[in-house]
Amino acid sequence: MCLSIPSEILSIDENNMALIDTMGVRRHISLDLMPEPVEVGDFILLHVGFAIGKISREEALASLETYRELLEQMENRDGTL
Amino acid sequence: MCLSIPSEILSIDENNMALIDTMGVRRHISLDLMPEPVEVGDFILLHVGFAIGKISREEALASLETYRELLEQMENRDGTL
Amino acid sequence: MKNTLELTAALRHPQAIQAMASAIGTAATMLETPLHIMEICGGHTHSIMKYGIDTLMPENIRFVHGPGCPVCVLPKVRVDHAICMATQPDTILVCLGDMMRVPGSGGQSLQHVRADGADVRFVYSPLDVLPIAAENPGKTVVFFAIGFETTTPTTASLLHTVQANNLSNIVFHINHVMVPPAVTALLQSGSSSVNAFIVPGHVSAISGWKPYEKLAEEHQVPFVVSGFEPVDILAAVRTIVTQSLEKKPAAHNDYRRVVSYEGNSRARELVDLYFEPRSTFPWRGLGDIPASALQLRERFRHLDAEILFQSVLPENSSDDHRNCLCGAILRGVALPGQCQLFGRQCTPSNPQGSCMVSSEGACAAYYKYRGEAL
Amino acid sequence: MKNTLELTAALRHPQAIQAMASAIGTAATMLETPLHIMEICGGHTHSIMKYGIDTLMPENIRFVHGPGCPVCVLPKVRVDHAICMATQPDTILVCLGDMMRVPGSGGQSLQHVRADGADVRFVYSPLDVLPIAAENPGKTVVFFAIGFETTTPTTASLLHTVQANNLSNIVFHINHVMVPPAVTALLQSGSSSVNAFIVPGHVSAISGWKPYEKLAEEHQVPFVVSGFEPVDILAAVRTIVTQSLEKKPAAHNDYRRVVSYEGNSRARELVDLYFEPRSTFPWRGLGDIPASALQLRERFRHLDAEILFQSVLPENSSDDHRNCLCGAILRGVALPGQCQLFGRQCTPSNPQGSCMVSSEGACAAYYKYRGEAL
Amino acid sequence: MKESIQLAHGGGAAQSAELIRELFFRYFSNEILLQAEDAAVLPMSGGKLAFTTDGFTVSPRQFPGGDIGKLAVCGTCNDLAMMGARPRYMSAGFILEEGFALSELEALVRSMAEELAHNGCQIVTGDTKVVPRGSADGLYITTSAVGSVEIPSLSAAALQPGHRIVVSGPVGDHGTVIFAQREGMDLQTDLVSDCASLWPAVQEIIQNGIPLVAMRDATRGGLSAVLHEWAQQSSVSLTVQQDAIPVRPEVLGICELLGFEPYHLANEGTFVLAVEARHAAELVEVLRTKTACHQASIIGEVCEGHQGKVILETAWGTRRFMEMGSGELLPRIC
Amino acid sequence: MKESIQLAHGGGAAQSAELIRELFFRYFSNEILLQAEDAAVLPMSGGKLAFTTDGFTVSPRQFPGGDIGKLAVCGTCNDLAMMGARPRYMSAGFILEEGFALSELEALVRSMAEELAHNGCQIVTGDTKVVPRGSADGLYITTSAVGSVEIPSLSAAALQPGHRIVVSGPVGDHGTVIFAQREGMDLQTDLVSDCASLWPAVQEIIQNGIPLVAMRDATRGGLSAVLHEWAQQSSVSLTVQQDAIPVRPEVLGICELLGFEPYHLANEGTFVLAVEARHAAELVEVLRTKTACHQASIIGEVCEGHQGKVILETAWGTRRFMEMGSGELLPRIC
Ligand code: SF4
Ligand code: SF4
Ligand SMILES: [Mg+2]
Ligand SMILES: [Mg+2]
Ligand SMILES: [Mg+2]
Ligand SMILES: [Mg+2]
Ligand SMILES: [Mg+2]
Ligand SMILES: [Mg+2]
Ligand SMILES: [Mg+2]
Ligand SMILES: [Mg+2]
Ligand SMILES: [Mg+2]
Ligand SMILES: [Mg+2]
Repeated sequence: MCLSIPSEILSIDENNMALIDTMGVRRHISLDLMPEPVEVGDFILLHVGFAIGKISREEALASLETYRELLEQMENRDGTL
Repeated sequence: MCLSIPSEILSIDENNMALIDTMGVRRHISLDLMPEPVEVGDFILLHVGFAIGKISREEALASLETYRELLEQMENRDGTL
Repeated sequence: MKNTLELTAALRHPQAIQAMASAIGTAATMLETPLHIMEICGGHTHSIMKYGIDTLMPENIRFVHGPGCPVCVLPKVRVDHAICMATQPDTILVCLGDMMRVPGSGGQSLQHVRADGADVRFVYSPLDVLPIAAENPGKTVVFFAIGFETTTPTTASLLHTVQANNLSNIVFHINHVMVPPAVTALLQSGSSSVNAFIVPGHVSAISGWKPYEKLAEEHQVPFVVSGFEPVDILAAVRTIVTQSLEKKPAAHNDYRRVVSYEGNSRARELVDLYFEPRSTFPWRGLGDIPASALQLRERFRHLDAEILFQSVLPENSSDDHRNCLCGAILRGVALPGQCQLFGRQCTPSNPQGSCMVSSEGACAAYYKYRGEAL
Repeated sequence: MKNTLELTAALRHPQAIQAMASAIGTAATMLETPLHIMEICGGHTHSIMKYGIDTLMPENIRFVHGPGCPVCVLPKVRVDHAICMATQPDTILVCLGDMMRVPGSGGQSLQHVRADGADVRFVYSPLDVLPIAAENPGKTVVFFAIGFETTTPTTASLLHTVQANNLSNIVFHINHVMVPPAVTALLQSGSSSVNAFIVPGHVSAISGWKPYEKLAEEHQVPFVVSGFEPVDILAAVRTIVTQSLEKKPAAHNDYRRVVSYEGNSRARELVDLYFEPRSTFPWRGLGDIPASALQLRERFRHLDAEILFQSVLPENSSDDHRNCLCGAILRGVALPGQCQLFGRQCTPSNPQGSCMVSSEGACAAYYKYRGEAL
Repeated sequence: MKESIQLAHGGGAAQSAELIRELFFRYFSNEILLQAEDAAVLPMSGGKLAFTTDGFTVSPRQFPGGDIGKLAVCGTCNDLAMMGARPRYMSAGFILEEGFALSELEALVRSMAEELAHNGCQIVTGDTKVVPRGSADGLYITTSAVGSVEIPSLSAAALQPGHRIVVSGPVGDHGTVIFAQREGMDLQTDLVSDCASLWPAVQEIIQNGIPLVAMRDATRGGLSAVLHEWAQQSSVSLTVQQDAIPVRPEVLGICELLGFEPYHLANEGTFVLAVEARHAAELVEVLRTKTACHQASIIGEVCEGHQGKVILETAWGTRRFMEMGSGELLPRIC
Repeated sequence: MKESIQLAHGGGAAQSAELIRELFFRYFSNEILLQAEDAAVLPMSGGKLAFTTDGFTVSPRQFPGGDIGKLAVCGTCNDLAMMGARPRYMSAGFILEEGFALSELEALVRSMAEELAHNGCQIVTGDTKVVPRGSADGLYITTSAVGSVEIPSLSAAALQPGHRIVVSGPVGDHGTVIFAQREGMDLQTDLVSDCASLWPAVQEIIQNGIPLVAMRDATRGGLSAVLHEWAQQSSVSLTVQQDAIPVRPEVLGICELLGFEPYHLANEGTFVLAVEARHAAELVEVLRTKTACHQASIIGEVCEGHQGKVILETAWGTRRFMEMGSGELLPRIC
């Protein structure tokens, strides 16, 4: 449930609405549910027209790194976890 | 102006509306503008959904008779009026 | 007369028509001056053109097509009113079919504003306004009323129902006009060549033929009431010729099966209950004519669309083309073909003057039935 | 991570997925008992079926598809409410797209009543209700609100705008439900075979992963928060396998780029301002669950469609087919193929039970992606 | 041209013709299209084909004598028949309004199937679109058909002075029936629409070896529209005896009531033929063997002068132009 | 069947197919119709003709990459091209709403004329109906066309195990553009509809002498609908490599946002081809010489077993059925 995907903030207007980009698709969404300030360039989680949370760039890179490491391990040995 | 044609009364209802026949076309019309009582079988003059007058059977026959006579005269001699 | 069909057929009998026409032709040779017979009524114009009765007449009898078509004589500003009301929010404009095609000042008709989204409906009968109003309780239904004496009582009857049942969403824009004042105006204009009148048959069914006695006497011209069948019209022409030869112009009723001396008193009473004469009213092609039209009485002003929509209704309209000859045509001193606009700038789909507006107008009738040439 | 596209692509990397799956397979050989992992969330069900993640799992790891699809668990009587309100005069029913296809008691959906003339509109966002209401001042616009913790704040935000601007023609029919009570009910039912949970990622974006600490401790099963990309889900499975092997079941967050321990407090405050828990609420397929759904607070009863339409809303609905196995499927003790109605009387276009209602339901997902056979 | 589409643009009279000429002919101009016949004649290897299309939007959809389904088949087949072509293959495009009753759709489809059989024609391809409620008035059907030309040189431009004009039956029935059924009109008659397939009658003419000059079904715009088109396309005038035109009493009745003319009212089975004088009597005789055509009559002839005009001769020897219809039927009070 | 028409009946998925099968095939049954191809192939003396029709009701009428006029021409010509037929003659039926702007009509007609030129096709016959305001959403166009068959044996029933499936370009562009333009959706992309005439590409294939088994444009119902129809009509299964299907990022974006699948979204220029394995690579090469097709790709092959099903193979070796679309596109929250 709760289809929700990462989107990038392109601009923010005076009504707390943001123009966001989702894989090349742009839409105006509400920032009214955001618990923390966001800026242009931030990634947010979009759900039915609302940003519901910020996506942590560090954590995203960290999990990508984890997966990448795992992949390397797998390539080196037919490994366990 | 005032397109209006002879129609025959087929029936009359309690709201002073009549079903009339105009050359095989039937319609409900209002008798509210009739100055005199009418009966089934009477001919009336119909204008935009209202009977606006009764057609005199006698006078109609009389004018037909006049025209017929004229026709006969014409056939007999190349006449004047 | 077993049924309506038989009666009609008898009154369109070819031999009877030819016999009558030839009798008229023979008698007309004795006329001292040509007859310019105005058929006041558009219905008569229609019959004359449709049946080609004019082509059966001798040289010295000419028909002059009168002002008796309610949409032709309606001033353009009143058409503009209809269009203006039709485009008000939550308003339904209802009219009789004839009104739909008449262009207003901008060249747009009710058909056009309907196409552009206005709620405009045509009905066969004023009574058909009632179901429309019942089905649209949230809307104001304006009945745009046109017509001569024949039609005015039907509007009055609708008013009566609205009053009796306290219906709150039907209002009226009244454009009813009257024949006798228009005829008087024509006769008084001086320049008219008309020297006989065929009196409208169905107008007289309501008014009776009594009003024409005074007119005939005053102006010393024949006023003959006629029906609309070819034989009826020829009979009226025959009467006019006879009166002219005998030099006894008078009011005469040749439509006795329908018209009485007194007419329909009930209808006139109902009209009188709701309407009163306007001091003056502009006729398209003829100009202002005193006491020639009706308006709602003061106590029905809550039903009067002219008052209710006063703030938005336009007061002026564009003029007819300055070369339009309608005035002269209506006075019998010109024929449509003499107008330089006829059939060129002025056609039924783009009329420049009143006579081209409806198919009962003289110019439109000539255009449709005679072209420039037949 | 330059843009969203890159991130997504990285999380769907074929080699990474195969590497993870094979690592899981190797580790799973050491499991003492089979793992029945319930992914609570319909979004996870969707990802698992769409990417075929279940087919990458060893014999002793099975996914049990949970109750986390808001339209699947919505009791039929609430669908009947939507249909009933949609067919009231001067009423516009607005909902999210998912609701349109769900059949009520009579087999009719909102799509059907729209076809029969009801004004039903689907929107992408609750905010899209505002222009609809503004354009239809004479109508009552009912927002039929469904969804779990992720969606509830968006309804609350709309409520906030309606209150702040005193909008008079928007009312709400609230069907928001909550994950933790449903999970508790499942675990307490006794007969469930589920011994690990994948926790909804986007619900947790709002609620934080804190609520699952208590649940994990109480019931001694793993609760792992996961994202929705294939790699995310596999990572969560790997964590569950590790916890199981280490016999240290706990709440764990594998979706750190989105979910925090505390979640979105602002969203929760807004929810708390407008909503309070219902004493109990019936879940389709699961039955009554205490404190598992929300309703409008007393002081917003003027906005509550359940109260405003009380006199017309039905109280009872037809039952699901008596042979429907949804309850057992949701407890992980049956698979869709075991239901005798599956694919025959029960299909996505004619669902007999909750699991066939939306594409996130277990039966619908099997029907669409696996047939009876693949 | 006015700035927006009026109902009159679809009425088969002057404004329709203007739209076709000023817009469609201008952009789509080609030799076949500019023939402006009921059906296009395609020069294919192996024989000429006729190809035509019509959209059907009639309201009400059910009327005495037929329904929109029957009309959608016979209307299009008739346009082939009028080009002397045997109807063979038809396409059907349905535009359905969301919420349209399937039971009514089935009745209309059944009605189409029945009418196809009368033409020996098959629907071989089709399309269905559904538009949201409020975006159509129930359903619209557009049919196209292909036929094989069996009378090769029929043409609206081939009329020559001396040719006779024949009408296959009474005029105005369909238009009268549809107008009478209009909401709020409250007009009752025993009339039925003349809606019928014409290929059987055309086949009869072919079998009797009667050569024809032109044929056209007198649909929108009525008899008047056909006669005017012929007069204009052939640069001749037509003279018509008014009392030779068959008209049913009820059609006359509606005309008297509302100020219409029978020759402006639509037909869906009555058609007009142009024929050399020496074959006219036989043509009428052959037509009269067909039920729908037993009132077939010679109504006039082709003349020189007054190019493009239609002249009506009345019973009492007067002559006038037959007027063109004006697009939307509006009842008159004057 | 449900009792009334739903939008889904026009959506190109299961309900559309049911309506066609249960209603139209039942009443209009004949050998040609039951082929259920993009165009009917008519056995005429002098060579086979293809005949097809489509109705166009798209809203909005103007969209990035085209308009309803362009679509009305290329959509119908494409159905001919898909049967290997050269588009030759077209009919156009317009249903206009009273009040429709003539300026817009002219723009659409101009657009039709331009697209006709790309196909070497002519509009030779037409019809215009005007319906009262409120009885249509602006205008609907139904076009039919006749073409001469140049690849004689294309058939959706001719697929055999081993044949390859080729797609001519990225899928879902048109459907995405139209959905994004929907009132209230407020979705902006730089996408344009793939709306294009396909005859030039088909002609290129013919000129290169590549024999084909079947072709179909992936319109309503998208790629999924074509693949399912082929699998069912040929009684085979199709196996498709998911990552071989070209999809533009923006299409993926809309799919992620709203829960759609690219293979359910409509196309108006992208088409699908079935070809023997040994010609597949050359076919792709030839297609790629055409601008609109430079992403042409082999996406799968025909298999035995799982009759009537389409199997999707993911990049990580999992297999599942490709699901059929469900008629009306509804955004999902879960
Ligand atoms: S032709 Fe036109 S402009 Fe001339 S007199 Fe008649 S109405 Fe006036
Ligand atoms: S197949 Fe249908 S009836 Fe059977 S368990 Fe699933 S939802 Fe219930
Ligand atoms: Mg025709
Ligand atoms: Mg045609
Ligand atoms: Mg036709
Ligand atoms: Mg199609
Ligand atoms: Mg007839
Ligand atoms: Mg196709
Ligand atoms: Mg087609
Ligand atoms: Mg197509
Ligand atoms: Mg036509
Ligand atoms: Mg594409």
